[in-house]
Formats: sequence, structure tokens, C-alpha cells
Amino acid sequence: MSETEGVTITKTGAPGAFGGELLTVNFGPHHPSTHGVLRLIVDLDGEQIRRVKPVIGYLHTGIEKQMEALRWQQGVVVTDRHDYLSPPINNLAYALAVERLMGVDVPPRAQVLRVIMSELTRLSSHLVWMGTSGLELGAMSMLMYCFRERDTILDMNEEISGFRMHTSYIRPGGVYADATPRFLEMLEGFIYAMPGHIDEYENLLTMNPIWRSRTIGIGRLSPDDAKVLGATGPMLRGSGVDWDLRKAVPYSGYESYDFEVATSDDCDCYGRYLVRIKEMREAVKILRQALDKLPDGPVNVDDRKMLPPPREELETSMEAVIHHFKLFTEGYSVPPGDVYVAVESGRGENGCYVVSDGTHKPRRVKFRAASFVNLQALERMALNHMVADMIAIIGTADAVLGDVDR
Amino acid sequence: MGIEELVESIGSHVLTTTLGKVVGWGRGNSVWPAQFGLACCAIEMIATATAGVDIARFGSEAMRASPRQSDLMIVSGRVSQKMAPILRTVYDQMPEPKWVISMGACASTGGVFNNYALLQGVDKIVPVDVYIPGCPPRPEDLLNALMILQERIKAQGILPRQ
Amino acid sequence: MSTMTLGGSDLDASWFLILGAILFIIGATGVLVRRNPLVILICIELMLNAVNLTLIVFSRQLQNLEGQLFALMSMTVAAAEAVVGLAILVDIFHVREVEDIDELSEMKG
Amino acid sequence: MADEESTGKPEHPTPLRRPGERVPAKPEGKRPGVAADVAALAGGLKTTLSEFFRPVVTTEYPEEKTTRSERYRGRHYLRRYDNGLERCIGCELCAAACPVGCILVIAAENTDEHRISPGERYAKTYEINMLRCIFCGYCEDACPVQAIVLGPEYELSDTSREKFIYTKEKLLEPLPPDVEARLRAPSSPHPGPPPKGGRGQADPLPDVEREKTI
Amino acid sequence: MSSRGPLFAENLVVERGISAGDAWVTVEPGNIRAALQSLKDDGYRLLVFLTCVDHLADASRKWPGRYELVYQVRDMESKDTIRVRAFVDGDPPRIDSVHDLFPPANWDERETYDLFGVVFSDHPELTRILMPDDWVGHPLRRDYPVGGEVVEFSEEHKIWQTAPEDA
Amino acid sequence: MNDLYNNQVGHWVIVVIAITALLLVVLTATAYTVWLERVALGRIQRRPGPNRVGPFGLMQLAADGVKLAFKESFIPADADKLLYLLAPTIAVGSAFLAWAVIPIGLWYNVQYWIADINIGVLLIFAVSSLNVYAIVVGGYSSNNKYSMLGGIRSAAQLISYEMALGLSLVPTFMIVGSLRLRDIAEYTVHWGWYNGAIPLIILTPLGFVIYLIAAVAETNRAPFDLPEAEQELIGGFLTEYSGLKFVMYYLAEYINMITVSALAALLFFGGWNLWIIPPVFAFLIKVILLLFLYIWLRGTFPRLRYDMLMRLGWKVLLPLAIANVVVTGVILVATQG
Amino acid sequence: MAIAIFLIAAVMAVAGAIGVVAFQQPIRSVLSLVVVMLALSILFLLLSAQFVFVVQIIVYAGAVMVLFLFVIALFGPARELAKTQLRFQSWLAGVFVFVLLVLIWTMLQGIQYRQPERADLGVFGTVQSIAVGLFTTYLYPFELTSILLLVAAIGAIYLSRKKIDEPEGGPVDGLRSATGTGGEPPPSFKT
Repeated sequence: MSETEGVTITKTGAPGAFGGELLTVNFGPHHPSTHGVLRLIVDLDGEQIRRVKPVIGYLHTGIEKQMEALRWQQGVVVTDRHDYLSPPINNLAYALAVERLMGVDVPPRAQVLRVIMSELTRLSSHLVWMGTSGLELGAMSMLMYCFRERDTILDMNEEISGFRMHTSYIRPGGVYADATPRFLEMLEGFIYAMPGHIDEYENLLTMNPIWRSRTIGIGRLSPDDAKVLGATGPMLRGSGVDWDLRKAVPYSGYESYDFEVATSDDCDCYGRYLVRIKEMREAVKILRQALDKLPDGPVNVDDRKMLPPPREELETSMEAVIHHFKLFTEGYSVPPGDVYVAVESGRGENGCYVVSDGTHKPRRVKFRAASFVNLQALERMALNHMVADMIAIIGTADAVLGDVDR
Repeated sequence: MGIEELVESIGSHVLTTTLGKVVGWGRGNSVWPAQFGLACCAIEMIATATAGVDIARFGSEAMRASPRQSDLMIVSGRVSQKMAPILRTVYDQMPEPKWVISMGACASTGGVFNNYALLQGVDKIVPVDVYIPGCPPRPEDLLNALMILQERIKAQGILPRQ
Repeated sequence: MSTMTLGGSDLDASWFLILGAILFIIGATGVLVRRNPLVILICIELMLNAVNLTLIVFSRQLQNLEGQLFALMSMTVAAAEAVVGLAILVDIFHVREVEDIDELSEMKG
Repeated sequence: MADEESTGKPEHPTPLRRPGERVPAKPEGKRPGVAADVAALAGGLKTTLSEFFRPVVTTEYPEEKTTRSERYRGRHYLRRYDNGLERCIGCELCAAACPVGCILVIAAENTDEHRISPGERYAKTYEINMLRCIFCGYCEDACPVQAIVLGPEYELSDTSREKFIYTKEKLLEPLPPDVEARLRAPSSPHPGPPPKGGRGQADPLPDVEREKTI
Repeated sequence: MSSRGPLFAENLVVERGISAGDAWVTVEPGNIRAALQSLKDDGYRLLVFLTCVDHLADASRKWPGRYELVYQVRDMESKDTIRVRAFVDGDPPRIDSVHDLFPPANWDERETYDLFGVVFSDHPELTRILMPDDWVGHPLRRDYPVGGEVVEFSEEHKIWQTAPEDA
Repeated sequence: MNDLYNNQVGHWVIVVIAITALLLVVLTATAYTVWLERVALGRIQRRPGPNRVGPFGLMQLAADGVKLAFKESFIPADADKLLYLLAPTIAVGSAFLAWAVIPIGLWYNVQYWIADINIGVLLIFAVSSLNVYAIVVGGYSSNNKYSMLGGIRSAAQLISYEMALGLSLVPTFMIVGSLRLRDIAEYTVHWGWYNGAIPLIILTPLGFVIYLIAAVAETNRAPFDLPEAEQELIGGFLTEYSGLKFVMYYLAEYINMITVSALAALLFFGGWNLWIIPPVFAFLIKVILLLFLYIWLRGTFPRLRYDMLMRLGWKVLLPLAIANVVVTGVILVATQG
Repeated sequence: MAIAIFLIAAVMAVAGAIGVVAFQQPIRSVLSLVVVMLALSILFLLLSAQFVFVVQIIVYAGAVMVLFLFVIALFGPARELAKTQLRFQSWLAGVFVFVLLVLIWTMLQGIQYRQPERADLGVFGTVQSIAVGLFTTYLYPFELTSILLLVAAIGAIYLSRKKIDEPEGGPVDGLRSATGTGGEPPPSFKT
């Protein structure tokens, strides 16, 4: 029957360990277990996986080509949409790259707002991960609880930027707009309530014997393997490697926050789960500090070549009007050169490699997608496990296919 | 008594009105979506099913994994050239009557990604009943579209779709 | 023809015996005619069932429980037979596809 | 093209398990006892049961709606001045700023007997393809006269593609009164970004349902 | 940038510099494996990414070749990163594969092949990864059109904002 | 036994009426069990569940039924058509058959049953074991690998847990000394000053726990819902079923759920005996609470993996059940001589 | 009433039995046999053998036949090839059937049954009476059957066991050669 549902099974003719033949099973690309539109070609020996070959590209959107067709400031809306679970972090990588090329520094208030948005995004990304992974392993209430808190975060996104998911909040030169008092109040309440919610998730999963037996020892990735395979983010930290770009190569003032890098020596799905739980707690901690230290001041660089003038100047100054027109018709141009900036997203190293040829459009923008690299480790992790474990393994790898395929 | 006689005796208007209303009511209030999440909108589609707005109130929480048991395909997200044939296959696998909601700018027109890789509008390969603009649309938007679709289904009754 | 009074009707043991015989014969025919080892096993089960029927009938006719007890034993034996027979077949099927029971007479795998 | 390069090599070079390597055994010694397991299961049940007795958080959508943020980027509106003249001067900045290209502006000259807008030119055609729009708000930022604004309305679904091409007549519909009032208020001239730098933009806080928001 | 390690001892470096704070070196395309091997021996064990830049009609400077291959490597102990560039030309452009030095390069090289048409010699499975197998052309080359469609409006018009004028 | 086959016409009339009534009652109860599940699951997740179709969403199931009835009836290509159509029928048939022997207390000392036979519980096991055919045959005949894998898995699961399920009840039978459900429900003790009915869960708590787990597995409910583990196997053996045939499977699942709940109420909670509450309500309350327990479990726990499920059945539940039998036997012999 | 029940069950049984032999697909044969068993179980109930009736369904229909079903589902629908049937075999079978039928008919003519032992039909065949029989008079054979079952179980497990006595790394290597993933892991892996 259906190719899509599933699944075509062919016999390879080779003998398996259980006396039967190896079967090549094709999961996806539209299959509930694959966390998006991922297709997997799996060689099975009985129920054991002998080889996994991910086939990607079913969500290839041409994002990098689209960036070349758009002007520098227009590109922000496209960066939102590749790793669609963490738009502000994508914005941040792009904004930092453009700012490095332009040689500008954003004001302190903008930096703190950027950190706040990054951490909120990390929380919402982990919440989506936990909800969907929980659902995939059958814990359906987790989805509801996690998305409930995610909705709160999205409400805050809407409050500060006007849109729920694709905020385009962090832009080269600063942020879209200052935080409203209501946003700060919502954030305050959120920081107060979130640890209790995390406790609730832990009540449901952390010590649950079913959850533990489905994740402990599953999808093991030794520290060496993780490093060799280029894994980053919770995949790497779940293997016990203490590596976090926020600590290693601090950006946006992360060096001034007091937080721990969550690692786990379990090296398996459970370890990655623990890392994410810990990261959520740390994110709340960072949010608390950021909110306390939020300085006053402007939220954008004072550079009329890069950002439009304030609206009230338009009525008075002819120069401002000219800048305004120029910026919105042809945009600003960035000095020639190339730069790579990496930030830590919920999935790992989310990098942005920008090449400018001095015009008002980028020559090349390459997004270094954490999911793309992490997904390559799937083969290593899934080997010799059972088919049913593949769900847990893909789930905890947390590959966002939009990020993989771009 | 054959079916023709039956229709004769109770009058064709009964079939098209009373029965039609009942069937339309049933179909309209029990729209089971197939999971066809593709990108950003898929996350908002999941959010629609969660406690925030709860699509279950409309009787549509049964997101069946198998297209055989679904009535509605919510194309949520960008449809790449590589995905398009698969989407069509899934659509073909759904039994009649079936409907399609094209959720979000990308599914409806390609949105910001006006380029080589994306299908510029899913209505090129499957007939779309309701379009939702937005990138991604709010969960309420999806419910609104579902309600528009429900009205359509109820009006359609037992008749085959046009 | 004395005692079988089932709800006052004149159904007697011969009816059951004839049914049992017919089932047994059909089963035996199956064993002879069919070539698929699995189906042959199934036919053997059919024959065993027919035998069980006669056991139960006589038990009722004679109002002696031993017939039922023996039927239970024979069911156990049938279950054991089926399990071992199937295990052997599965083992053979792993090596090759068997469509004809005569293929198994060759002493090679 | 790549075929000739790929012959004679192992098909997949990423590190696989070494030959003979099996699934690693589950780590020993970390297994909690049966009592702990039962306690964990009971804890989970207790959590869900306690949720059962708490009120639902759902917004009963068509009947009740949550309030939109002031910055919400929803349906577009073209504004008019109080005297009825259109604000739009046909400068096409919105169309130029739009990353999607979903705005079409064709300008025409104002004449004294046929005056549409205060400036020299006005938009003869102003169309937005709503289905392609991604609601990024760039048009609003770009407009020098605040003619185009993104309102708080979001229920825009419809049944055919043609209905999504919003013409000027449709876009010129009056804004929802509260938004219009806010835009006219001297303190907040613009629904988008407030003037840079100020923390205390004193906007009245709409009462939020605490239980839901937090 | 620390000019440490054998990379510089072996005189593989053609050119070096710093761009917006990032250290980079240029090597001959034939030496790419040797250069990356020596960097790896030196502790740069993580290949952050590998990609290609198409410098077709780029007036900002004189480029040695049309395709610039960029390898970003990182030392996770000292947190140093370094970017290795190699310029190649030709149709198809060719360079040696490094998938066995850095396993993550496997998919990266496939992606670069898919989108730029750069052929990596000795790559075990150089097939399209993102585009359908029967796709013609390499979309991220600058001479490949962005594609897409004219945005629908109620009347005909010729303005098409997102179409790039110079591809 | 003989009363079933006496030739009094009146008896048969009563039985036919009773069967019809029971069919209707069970069908309605099933529909509202589905409603209960959707609403209760919703409440566990802090959302209201269906509430827009009819008052409190009570008409939701009617809408679903109408819709599914008028859905295109689909038979996959190359499917074994006869078996494909037969399988859902087996499922519903075997599910309904179990209700032949389940007594319901209507009022004080007035019980209702179709067949009050001596081996009531065993008959329930017998017919529920036929459910395996519905699943395997459904999976096999769909000509889809998912369906078949789901079917085989599910059948193995059912067979494995049937053992534990059966053995978990043996202590109950030993204590009561009868397999007749009415006797078990009305089991009374004379302990000193106390004379009266006693829920057997007090006497065999372990038996109840094993029964509960095994029953959840037998009815293919979460967290043991592997046969239709959607995230792994699409819809298991149900993948290719649509329209009315799907309804039949769906119905069978919920009837089975009610059956095991009713059985648990009868076997472990004293059936219709509850303080001063009228029997029919007492019985209903017990069944509904047990159904809620099912939904609660589903809303809380992740799903087990297939091999863990088997291990739990064979290595934990079965030995425990046997030990329970032995211990009960020893205690009975010790106390009663 | 009893005659009606008997006739219905008998017709079901015979039809099922014919189905067992006549159907080409093994799975249909199995299901036909299940029909036979259910029909027979009804007859058992008619014959006051309640316990045997339940055991017939639980053990035979519910377990043994499911085993057959499993094997068939696992190994796919292997059809019989018509050519493998011997030509005179069915002919011989016909003769055999005829002879047997005649034999039984003649045997049943004027048969006299032994005088019954006058058991109490109220408790005849109940679980209790069967249990008394099994655990007193026939305890020895009962235990023997359990040993038989144990032996059968061990035998089945032995036959279908996982072949574990393979050289280390055997299956993985075997797989690699099959799917082309052969060879040593790349040098970079030896970290």
C-alpha cells in the first residue's frame, strides 16, 4: 500500500542474527514518529536497527537563496523562519553577524532585552520539545502542560513585538522596540510561576519508571563520539561535555550572568532530558538576573545610516526624511568581508556565516544549523536499538526539520 | 423495495433536506484532521489542540495518524517541491468526503519564500476549501477557519462536493 | 437408545457420533489431499476435535466424567503437538519456503 | 554526476558502531527500588489529579477572545485624516520595504478639483495580497505619514484566493474605534514601536486574567 | 590569532588575515586535506561548518576563483576558531573530500554539492541531499534564478519586489 | 445450567427482550464512555473537551457516528476482502457476547442477567480471547505492513496478559468458592459482629492490582496501547480501516473497557452492594469510577515499549499472580482447616 | 430446541470442516477451523460439559489456533501450487471417505449403549466435579500432562531460540556486507 504511510518493506536478502532476513523499512517522510518531515530508511533485523539513513530535504525552503534576494534589514524576517522554534535566537545570530561587519555595538538595554528574549525562546523551544517528545512516548498530558506555558511565553512575545512566533524582534542595530511595562510585569509573573511548572513536569516524568526505562541507556553517545560527530547543544552536554557558547564564547553580555552549564554524564536520552530540564531552570535564573539589571537607555544604535530616524523627526527634519526614504528603498550597505557568529540555541550552535560584497544585499548567508549536524549522529545513536526506541532517540535529538533543510 | 422506489416514496426532497441536514450536521461537527504538519504552522496547529484554545471543543481533537480515518487535511507549513507528491498521495488516501485547510501564508502562496524550492500555493495540487492568512496564523485563526469550514460542510449536506 | 434426554428432545448419541465421524473423515481427507505442511497440521487438529466430540458424547451418554477428563487431556496433548509442530515448521521456514510437504522428505536443508 | 566519484567506497563513512559492538547495557546501580517506582507513579497520578480539579485555562474562542497586544500585527488598514482625506501619498515606500512584495501601489497626481490626499500624489491603486503577507509590520515602519497601520484583527480566513486581494476600498475601512482612539491620542501617536529609549511608556494595562497569563 | 601548530610550518598558507574579528587562512585547493589534517592534529577537532561562496560578478575585490570553499574549525579546549578558505574554479569545481577527517563534513559536503555543484572527490555518497534527486541545476549558484512567481493582484502589473535584479 | 434450555416460552421471551435492552444500554453506555473519556481527559489537561455539540458536548458522539456512517467505505487494494470485512464483526461480536453473563443489580434482591451460568467468569475470558482474531485478521487482511505488525504485536500482548488476568482472579474464586458472578458479588462474611457483604479487594488487594494492569493491557489502553501506538505504527491494525468498520473496532474497544470495569466492580468491589445506595446506582458509580481510573492512567503515563510490556507480563505479573494464588491457598487452608 | 441448536451447530461444524480442507489460503483454513471449534463448543455445552466448553474456546480457539495464525501472518500467504497435488491422491481420498462412511454407518446400525452410571445431572460437568475428578482419581495423568506441556514448551523454545553462539561481531559484519556499509570505521573515529 501506501508509500507515504509508510512504509515500504523490502527484504535485503542478507541474513540477520535472528535467523530471518534483514528488512529495509522506509519510515516517512510523513510519519508521526519522525518529528516533522524526516524520512528514515532503516535496515531492521527483527526489531533491531542495523542501519539508519535519514533522508532530508522535504522541507527545503531555499532560505539561503532568499536571503541573497532580500536587503540586509529585510533578511531578518527570513531568519525567523528556519529554526521555527527559536526565532529570536536566529535573529540574534544574524543581527550579531551584521553588527560585527558594520562595526557597531548595541546599547546595554538592548543587550539585556536580547538576553531576555533568547532565554524566553530557549524555554519555549524546550517546552515544545518536551511536550512533543512526551507525546511521542505516550505521555499526552505533557503536551498540554508544556504548551500551556509556551502560550504564556508567546503572549509575552506578542506583547513585546506584536507577533506570537516569528517576532523579528532582534534586528541588526538593536531591537524592534522597547519592552512595554506590561511585558515586564508578565515576565515577572512568569519567572515567579515557571519553577513550579518545571517541578510539575518532573513529577510526571523524571522518576517515572516507564519514562526512565524508555530513555535510560537508549541512544547512547559517548563524549568522544559526540565531539567527533560535531554535536552541539543538549546533545553534547547530555554526553557530559561542558560546552556552552554562552560560557565559551560569550555574546550579548552573557559573561555577566551567573548560571551553570547543564551537563549530564548519562550520555543517553535520559541525560539529554535532564540537561534540558536543568537548562530550563537556568534560563529562569538568567531571566531573573536580566530583569533585575535591566538598565535604562536607548534600545537601538544611534546610526541614521542603519536604522530609521524616530518618527517625530520626520516632521521636522528634511535630512531625516531623506534617510528614511533611502533606508526603505535601497537599505544600507555593509562593508565587504565575512564573519561567522554563533549563538547557543535550544538545539546547539546556531551560527550565521555572512559574506558581504559591499552592496545592500548579502552575497551569501549560511546558517549553521545545529539540527543538521546533530541529526547525523542519529545513525550512531540508533544502531542496534529497537525500532520503538528510534522515537525516543529522534525526539531527544530534537531536530527541527526547518533548520535541517532550510 | 429498491432504492429508487424508496426515494420516490419518501420524496427526494427529504433526502436532500432532512437527511442532508442530519448528515451535514454530523460531518460538520466531527471533522477529524489528519496530521500533516510541515513547519512553523504545525507548531501552532499543535497549539490549537492544546489547552489554550482546545480544538476538542469542536470535536476535532481526534488527529488520526492514518489518513484513512481523517476528514480534513490541514496543510500547515511550506510545501517543498520534494514534499508535494507525498502530500498529494496522502490526500488521495483519505476517503471521501474530505476537505483541505491551507494554513498560513507558506502553504497558501509560498509567503516570503517566493523562490525555486517551494510550491507556490498548495491549491496547485489539492483543492483547498479554506485559506488562512498569517505567518503563522494564531490558533484562534485555525478555529475560525474550522468554523467557516463547518458552515460549508453543513450547507453541503449529503451532496457530493462541487 | 436409552438415556440421552436433552431438554426432553429425542436427540440421541448417534447424531453426535455421526457428526464426529464426518468431521474426522473430512480432516483425514485434508491430511491426504493438502500439501502445505501448515494446513496438514490444521487438519490434524480438526481430527482431534472430532475425537473430543465423541469422548464428550460418550461421557454424557454414560454419565461418567471420565470422558470429559480424557477430552481435557487430549486437548492438552493437541496443544503440545501444535506448539512443537509449529516450532519445527518455523525452523524449517527460516531456511526455505516450503510449499509441498514432500519437499521435507529430502534430508537436506 | 557524482556517480563516478562514489564507486568502490564504503557507502556511509560516519562513525558507526565498531564491529561486534552491541547495545550498551543499561547503567547499573542507578535503579531505584520498587518503592521509589511506585512512589513516582503515584506522584504522577497525584499531579494529574490535582490538575483535574483546577479550572480550565481554555479560551472559549468564538464567544470569548483574549485581548490583543497594542503592537499586534494583524489586518492592515489605510487611514484617513479627520477631514476625510486619505493619508496615503502614494510614495510606495511600503511596497519597497515589504520583504514579500505583497503590496502594490500605483500612484496618481492629485488635482485641485479631485483631491484625494493632502500631498501631490495619492494611491490610485493600493492592494495587499493578504494571503502572501507575513505580517512583519515593515510597511507600517516605512510609511512616512502613518497611512498604513496593522490593526488587531486576525480572523481573516476565507474560502477563495481572490478574496484575499484587499483593495483600497477594503483597506480604507474605519479602524476599530478603540484602536483609532489610541492612535489619535496625543501621548501615543503610533501603535507600533513607541519612541525609543523610554521605559515608562504609561499605557494603561488591560486587566489580564492572572491565572491564564502566568 | 595564534599562529601555532604545524599548519604554518608546512607553508601551506597562501594568505592569512582577520575579517571582522575572525581569523582566516587561505590554502591551495589541492592542499586542503593536508591543511585540515594539520589543524586537526593541532587540536582543532570540531568542524563547525563547511560551505561555499559563489563570487560570480563580485566587484568588491579580485577573487582567485569563482567558488570559495570555507571551512570553519574550532579548538574546543582553547576556544580558538580559524577559517580555512580555498578557491576553486571549473565546471564542475572539484576539491578533495574531508569527510573522513571530520565526520560532520559528510552532509555538509553533500549539501554543498547539491546547492553549488562542487564535486568532492572521494566522497562516498555524493548525491543530492536537499533537492529532489532529479533536480536540474544547483540553486545557490549566483546564476541560478531565485524562481518563484509574480504576486497576485487584481490587475496586471510588472513590479515584482523580491525578484533579484542581478541574481 | 438447565434453566437456560427449558422450553418455557416465557423464559425465551424475557431473554430476547433482555438481550435487546442490553444491546441498547451497552451501546449507549459505550457512546457516553467515549464522551466521558474525552471530557475527563480534557479536564486532566485543563481544557473542557467537547462542549459545542449539544449540551455539554453530549451530542458529539452522535455527530461522530453520523459522520463515520456516511464516510466512504474503503477497502484497500489487494486486501483479502472477506477477512477484511469479517474482522471488525468479530471484534464487536466478542465484545458484546461477554455481556451475556454479567449480572446487573437493578434493585434490592432483583438482579438482571441473561445467562446466570455457573462458569460466568470463564465465559467472559473465553469470548474475550476471540478478540485476538479480530486484531490479527484485521491486520493481516489489510495488506499493509503497519497493520500486520500492529496486529501481531497486539495479539501477542493479549495472549500474554490473559494468563496474568486469569490467574489474578483465582484467589477470588478460591475465597468465594464459585465462578458464578452473582455469588462473587454478593459474597458475605461473618466476622464476629460483622455480617454482610464485603468487597473482595480487601481480601485480595494484590489480585486487584494485577487484574487492573492486565485488564488495561487486555483492552489495549494506554499506557499499553501498543497495537495502535500511533507514533510508532501509524494506527496499528486500524491503519487501513475507515468508516463503519473503524467504528466497530472503536466500539469494541470501549465495550471491552466497560466490560472489564464492570467485571472489576463485580469481582472486587461487591458489585451492586454499597452501603445504602440503591444497587443500580451503586453499580454505576463503581463502574464509572473504574472507567475514570482508566482515563486517569491514560492521561498520566508514557507508553511502554513492546519488549518491556512483555517482560512486565511474563516476568512480573505472572509470577506475582501465581504467588498470590499460592499464598491465598495456604491462608485458606490454614483458616478453614 | 436442543435439536435446533444441534442442527445449527452441526451444519456450522461441517461447513467449517469443509472450509478447512477446501480453502486455498492457509489463513482461511485456520479461521474455518475456529468456526468448527466454536460450533463444537456449543455442542459441548449441550452435552453438559461446561468446563470443557470453556476450555475448548480459551485453549483451543483462543490460544492454539492463534499460534497458527501467528505463523501464517509471519510467513506470509504461501499458496499451494496446484501442480504439486498428485493426480490420484484426491481420487484415493474419495475412496477412503466412502469406505469410512460406510463403515461407520454399519457400525452405528442397531447399536446398544451401555447403561449409564446415573450421575446427578445438576452437577455433572461443572468445574467442581471436573476438579474433583482431576485432583483425586486422575491426579497422576493430570501431572503427566503438565510434564508433557513443559517438555513441549522447552522443545518449542529450543527450536525457535535465538542463535546466540555466533562469533563476536558476526551479525553486524554480515549486515555490512549486505548493505554495502563495509569496511573498518574511518581513522578519525579512533579518538
